[in-house]
Amino acid sequence: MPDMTLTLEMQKQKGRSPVIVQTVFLGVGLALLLLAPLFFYPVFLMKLLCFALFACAFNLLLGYTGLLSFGHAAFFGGAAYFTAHAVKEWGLPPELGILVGVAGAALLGAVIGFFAIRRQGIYFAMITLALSQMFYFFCLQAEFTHGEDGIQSVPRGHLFGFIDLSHWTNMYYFVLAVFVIGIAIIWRIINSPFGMILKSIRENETRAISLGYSVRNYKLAAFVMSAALTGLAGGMKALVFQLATLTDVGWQMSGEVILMTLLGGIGTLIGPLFGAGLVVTLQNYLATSEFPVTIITGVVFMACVLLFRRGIVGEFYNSRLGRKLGFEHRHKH
Amino acid sequence: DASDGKVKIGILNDQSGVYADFGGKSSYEAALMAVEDFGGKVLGVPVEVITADHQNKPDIASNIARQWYDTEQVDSIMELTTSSVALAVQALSKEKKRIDIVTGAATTELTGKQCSPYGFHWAYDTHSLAVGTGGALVKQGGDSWFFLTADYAFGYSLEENTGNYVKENGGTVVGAVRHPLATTDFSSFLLQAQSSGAKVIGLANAGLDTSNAIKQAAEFGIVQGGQRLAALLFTIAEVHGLGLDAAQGLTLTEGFYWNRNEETAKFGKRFMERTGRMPNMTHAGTYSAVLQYLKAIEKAGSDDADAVAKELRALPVNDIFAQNGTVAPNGRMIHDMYLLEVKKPEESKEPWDYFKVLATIPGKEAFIDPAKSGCDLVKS
Amino acid sequence: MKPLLKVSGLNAWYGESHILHGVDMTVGEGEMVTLLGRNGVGKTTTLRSIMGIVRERKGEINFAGEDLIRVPLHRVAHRGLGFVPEERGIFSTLSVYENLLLPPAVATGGMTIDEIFELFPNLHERRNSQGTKLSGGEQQMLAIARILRTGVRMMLLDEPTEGLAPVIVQRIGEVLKKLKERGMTVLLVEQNFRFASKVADRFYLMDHGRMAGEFPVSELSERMDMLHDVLGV
Amino acid sequence: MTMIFGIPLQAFLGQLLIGLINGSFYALLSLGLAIIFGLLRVINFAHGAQYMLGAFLAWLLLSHFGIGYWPALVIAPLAVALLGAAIERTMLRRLYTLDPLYGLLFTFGLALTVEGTFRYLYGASGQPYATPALLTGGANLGFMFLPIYRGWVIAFSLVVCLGTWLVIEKTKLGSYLRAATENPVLVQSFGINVPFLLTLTYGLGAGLAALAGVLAAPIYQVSPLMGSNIIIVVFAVVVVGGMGSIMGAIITGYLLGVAEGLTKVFYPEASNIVIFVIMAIVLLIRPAGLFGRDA
Amino acid sequence: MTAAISSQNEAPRVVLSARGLRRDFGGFTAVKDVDLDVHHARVHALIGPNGAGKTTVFNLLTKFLQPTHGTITLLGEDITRTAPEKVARMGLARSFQISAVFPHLTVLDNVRVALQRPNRLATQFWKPLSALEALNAEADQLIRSVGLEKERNAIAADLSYGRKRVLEIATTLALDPKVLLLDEPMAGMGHEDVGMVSEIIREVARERAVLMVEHNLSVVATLCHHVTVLQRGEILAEGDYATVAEDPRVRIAYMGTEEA
Ligand SMILES: Nc1ncnc2c1ncn2[C@@H]1O[C@H](COP(=O)(O)OP(=O)(O)OP(=O)(O)O)[C@@H](O)[C@H]1O
Ligand SMILES: Nc1ncnc2c1ncn2[C@@H]1O[C@H](COP(=O)(O)OP(=O)(O)OP(=O)(O)O)[C@@H](O)[C@H]1O
Ligand SMILES: [Mg+2]
Ligand SMILES: [Mg+2]
Repeated sequence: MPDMTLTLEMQKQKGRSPVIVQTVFLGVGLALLLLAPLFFYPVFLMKLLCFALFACAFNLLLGYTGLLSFGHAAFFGGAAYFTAHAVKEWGLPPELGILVGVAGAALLGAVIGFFAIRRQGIYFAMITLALSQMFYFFCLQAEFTHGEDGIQSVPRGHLFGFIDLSHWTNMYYFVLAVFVIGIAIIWRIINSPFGMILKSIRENETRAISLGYSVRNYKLAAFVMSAALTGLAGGMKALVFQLATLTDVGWQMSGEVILMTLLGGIGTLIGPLFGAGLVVTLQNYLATSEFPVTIITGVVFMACVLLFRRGIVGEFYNSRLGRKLGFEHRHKH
Repeated sequence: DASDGKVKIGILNDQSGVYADFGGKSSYEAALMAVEDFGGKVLGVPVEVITADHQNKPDIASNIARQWYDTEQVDSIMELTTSSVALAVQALSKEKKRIDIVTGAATTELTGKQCSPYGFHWAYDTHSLAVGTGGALVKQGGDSWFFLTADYAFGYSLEENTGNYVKENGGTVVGAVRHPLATTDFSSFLLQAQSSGAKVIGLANAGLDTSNAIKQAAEFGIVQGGQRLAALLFTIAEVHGLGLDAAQGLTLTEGFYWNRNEETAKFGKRFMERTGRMPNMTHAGTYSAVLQYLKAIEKAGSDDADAVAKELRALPVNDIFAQNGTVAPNGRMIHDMYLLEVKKPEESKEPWDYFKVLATIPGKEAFIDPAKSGCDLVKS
Repeated sequence: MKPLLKVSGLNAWYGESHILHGVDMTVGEGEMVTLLGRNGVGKTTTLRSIMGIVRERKGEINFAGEDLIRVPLHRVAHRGLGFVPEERGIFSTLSVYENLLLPPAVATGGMTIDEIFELFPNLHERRNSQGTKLSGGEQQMLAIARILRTGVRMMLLDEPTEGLAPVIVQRIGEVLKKLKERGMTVLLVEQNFRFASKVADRFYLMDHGRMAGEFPVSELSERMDMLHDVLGV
Repeated sequence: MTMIFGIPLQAFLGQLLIGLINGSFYALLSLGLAIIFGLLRVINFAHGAQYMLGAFLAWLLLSHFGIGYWPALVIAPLAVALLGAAIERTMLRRLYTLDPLYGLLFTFGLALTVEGTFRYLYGASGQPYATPALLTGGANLGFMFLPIYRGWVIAFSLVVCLGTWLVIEKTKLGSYLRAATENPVLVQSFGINVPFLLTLTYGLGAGLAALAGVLAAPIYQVSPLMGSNIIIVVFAVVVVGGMGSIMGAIITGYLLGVAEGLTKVFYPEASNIVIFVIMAIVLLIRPAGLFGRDA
Repeated sequence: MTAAISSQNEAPRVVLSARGLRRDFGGFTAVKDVDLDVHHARVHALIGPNGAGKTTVFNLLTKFLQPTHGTITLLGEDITRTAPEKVARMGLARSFQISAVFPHLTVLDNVRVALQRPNRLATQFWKPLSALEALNAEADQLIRSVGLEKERNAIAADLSYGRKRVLEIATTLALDPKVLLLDEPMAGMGHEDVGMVSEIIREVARERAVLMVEHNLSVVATLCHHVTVLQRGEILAEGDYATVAEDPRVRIAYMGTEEA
């Protein structure tokens, strides 16, 4: 199987129970997120959460199924369009608008996935790339996306009819809630009987077939799930920024999410959160600096691949401290 | 007086992507020049200009704009290249009650349905480009047109606007072909345009697409064959990138040309010294916008957005960019546009001496009648 | 006899797993030595370590007076060593003829193509077909022939008879004898004890990454007990 | 006049020819990609950047050193090849033992860096590059006006493609390369310096991309973006042809160029996605690609 | 050696059969006109020299490869066009020549992955992993039956070669198949393991049909009721071990002239 090196995972060690440590980490993390708006710019935080969820959803596919999609921007940007359109033109409330985005992304995922899962490895990446490019051109030309202008001034509306999302605190905690739910879903999928099958398919696809698993269906299911969760992030982003534009469907966006995942740690549940944080911060920082963004991004990419493939969280898990705390990060060849 | 002891202007545009030459860092330089020319201070407080690269991403742009407004006391944001960004920032500025002056984006939506009491559109728009090139060229004998149109909303609106003006002026549109965005090879389309026999081939696209089309038209001898090329969104920055060999004979509309008179030439050379390039309408427009903004603050005696917006609408614009320009209630700055033709290499006497001015299009003709713009601000 | 290859204290690893634990052996010039041992004791690893394909190794590998440990893999062949791998390594994208011509000549005195075709008429017959279309036996012949052309002084043969029909095994035995007459030195790894006993001058017995014994072919009958213990023959 | 699908035969022939010109670039680029993939198992995302580098070097040579088209046709590809070789030697090489996806990610970063640098230094609107004097003007073929330069592009790219194919398929060097993809260690044990061969290969692929870039300079605006615009299409071409098949990449390049050219006549709006559509269909019917062997 | 198997009295039922099976690779025919009947409660051996097409026959029967010609019937149903996972679900399980375990899962998880499917747990993405504990009893029994209980919680990749083969057999058995295809199950095993696996196979075959590829002739001789010899993709000889072993063509092609 060619995808062994991408198959990193967190492994619980025998004896010492890492559950407590992890629970503490989780609690501290959640508390930080709850308090974060006191210290950071809320829109920035919301953007970060959207991208983090995007990267985690992407990682569901790459890190746990071993499929590198180079076309996830289609689901992210596509959902943003769907949600924006539903909320703005159809007047749907935000929660339904996001659902429309999720459903649209899932549908798109089913179509793209149908073609892509026929091949593996690099071919898979190329096919997703090409098909998402097709979707990009569709968005460019379709009426409802308003071409270059994008869908602007998307109303945030009232959540469940009574929570006014135009107020940033409400919006922030709504985004945080969706993020936590999204992550919880991903966590559940990974740590479920179904996730176990995904893992085994990644490890030895032929063997999984011979055990009677319809590998294509499982892969497609994982693909659609990842697309739908990506759609959740994309729909949310449309509400946060109140717009949906072409940048989110372009292939550069697919590249960015890979970078986030790689930076944070492929196959770690929360790695992408850190990766997304770093990339978003970097972009924000570089916007007002002298350094050209693309060059830095490119260099970071190369450095990551060459020097720390495990990513931030992966390297931490693998460090002495990480191991002591009960994380183990297996880097396989 | 100024609220916080200084007036802060943000220049937000694309500095690393496809529009980096169209505006880019040079726009920031133009803003600095305007502040210097104004004297560096207004109402006795210093004027500060900051800049950021939005990387063509509306989310990054609106994130920066928010931060500027919320935490850095930025009073107004200008330039705003690319429509999606301009619209997003204008919406935000409206919400935050701050001034935004767009010089980099083309969409007429900014002063149409999505207009804002605090939003101004300064240099050009798709309509003025269409009128300039479409209307004026017909008067010069270019009465049958074939369009090469980028296959998305921006291209359609350029094609439609221009086509209407061609027809209004008694010309005909014999055909159009739609090409995808970021096409590299235009020869197929050019051959179709060539065989249509139209006198003018209108390029309703932008950036690299237009450049490639022009370059390949030269290769296929289209201009030598007697047809005219008209680029609908093209500035001196791109002409410079193409070189006169390929671009000669091309017709285009800009709101500014540095070598039009002595004053503009002087400005152009100053700008050239600082940036290494001659200004196009975005750069000159940004200069003008900053200058006018400061004038309005001075007149209003305050940097309060409502007061400044009122003055901006009232004051006439007279500077190197616009003569007797006026600002309509929808925020549109109305000024003359110029129909330009690219010189032959042998006609060019000095570096950046690229254009002949074929015609001046009066502002009233160039821009949409504010009453018909669809902007709510006009009726009230 | 003057030793051509002298291995002492050879250790080798695959990643974490330590496979060879101090192998010592000598092969004289013009000698044919067979390495015997059960599956997985490290015979192949020994050959691959000598050749330098396994890079994680320690010890001394003296070949014709030079220590090979520090010689990069692609220079080893030029010192006069040829390797015929267990899995034969015929290239499917090359024709039989191209396969034959692939290894560059490292010294003069190798066999000519004509001589090779005379030795292996099957190869001549099928010279234009795709390398991997040959039968297993033919592939084995090709793998050996390929090395003969290059003029190496010593061949490392890994299980040349594995899975081959006895007729072919017999033929390969004849070829090895011919080669010996020409002065070729051979280190052979074999599971097929019967075959080995017909061609070898001397035996090494390997167990768990070490040499468990050594004897000339003349002592074969006396050593059957030991063979039984180590090999289960 | 004879008509084909409502189009005069003459115009039809003209469009076919133009498709072929486009196809020349696809063929040259996908050839390089296929070689690099076939031998190194690396999807060279930087291929577009290397193409752009070729064109830019030609422009730099002309504008800074007054070196014209013909010398540039040799110097620029060589320079890019050397650069490629250096990158392979120092960085790419460490990734061979890993999943091929890392090669893709690395070259993706490389592409971003190179393109970003040029955009930073030279802006995005591009630079002019004139057609060499010898090849200016055009020939009237009766059915169309063919710029001589474009004729040259077809002829030259055909020669380069076939030449490269011959070298790889029919020479000793080629047999080393092919064997090295199957079993590099064994080939090395035969006394062949495989790492050097791989460096050479990456250099060759990069050089081919740069050559296409120099060829493109007089036709397309020399811009930092020119590579990223074309590379995704070229990926699709390689997928359709079957990765790793060199002749397949060449033929598919020309074929899809023509297919795209004809779409520009019959349904121009779809001309940029037609290759992706073809790719989807091919994948459904022949997952390994038109000329690919099943893995 | 002689075959020392008393065949069952009842007329054995054919559960898997192939007729006129053929597979071409490009111009090369790997399997040619093979007819094969695998019987319930019998161990059937497929032997032959390397490259004879044994693994290819396995791949064809399990539908990992599509036959160029011929039909395959499993339990009375034509599966010539059925997908491999479907075939597996119908009760045809196989092991691989190169051992096929899930290397980074534990032994227990390896077995549970196999048990998940018949227990319909595989698609449940909303349940926690602890839902799999329901399978532990069954899994542990399988693990015990192949003697892996000490390695129950070890990562499969860390097992020795022979242990991996045993694990693979355990996962195969977890599917509770009706027909079992084993590709060289004893390859690379030590003596003790060979004995144990032989025992397992004999046990398993009471209720099921077994088709196995095996080079270890003593195993074939003692374990198999029926032997088919392949050579160059064609059936060279068939019958019980004694008959086949005496066939001069088999001795020439496979066993050699010198001894068995
Ligand atoms: N690439 C590898 N990585 C890790 N371990 C390996 C590798 N190749 C072989 N081994 C292990 O090294 C040991 C020795 O293997 P080797 O191939 O040298 O044995 P051998 O004596 O040649 O056996 P055989 O008779 O089966 O060919 C075995 O335990 C084997 O599992
Ligand atoms: N996918 C394939 N493409 C081309 N040829 C193949 C393919 N698979 C197998 N073959 C060829 O078919 C023949 C039969 O191979 P197979 O693996 O079935 O042999 P086998 O009898 O199992 O041998 P062994 O005892 O070595 O396992 C071989 O010559 C092999 O090279
Ligand atoms: Mg061996
Ligand atoms: Mg086999």
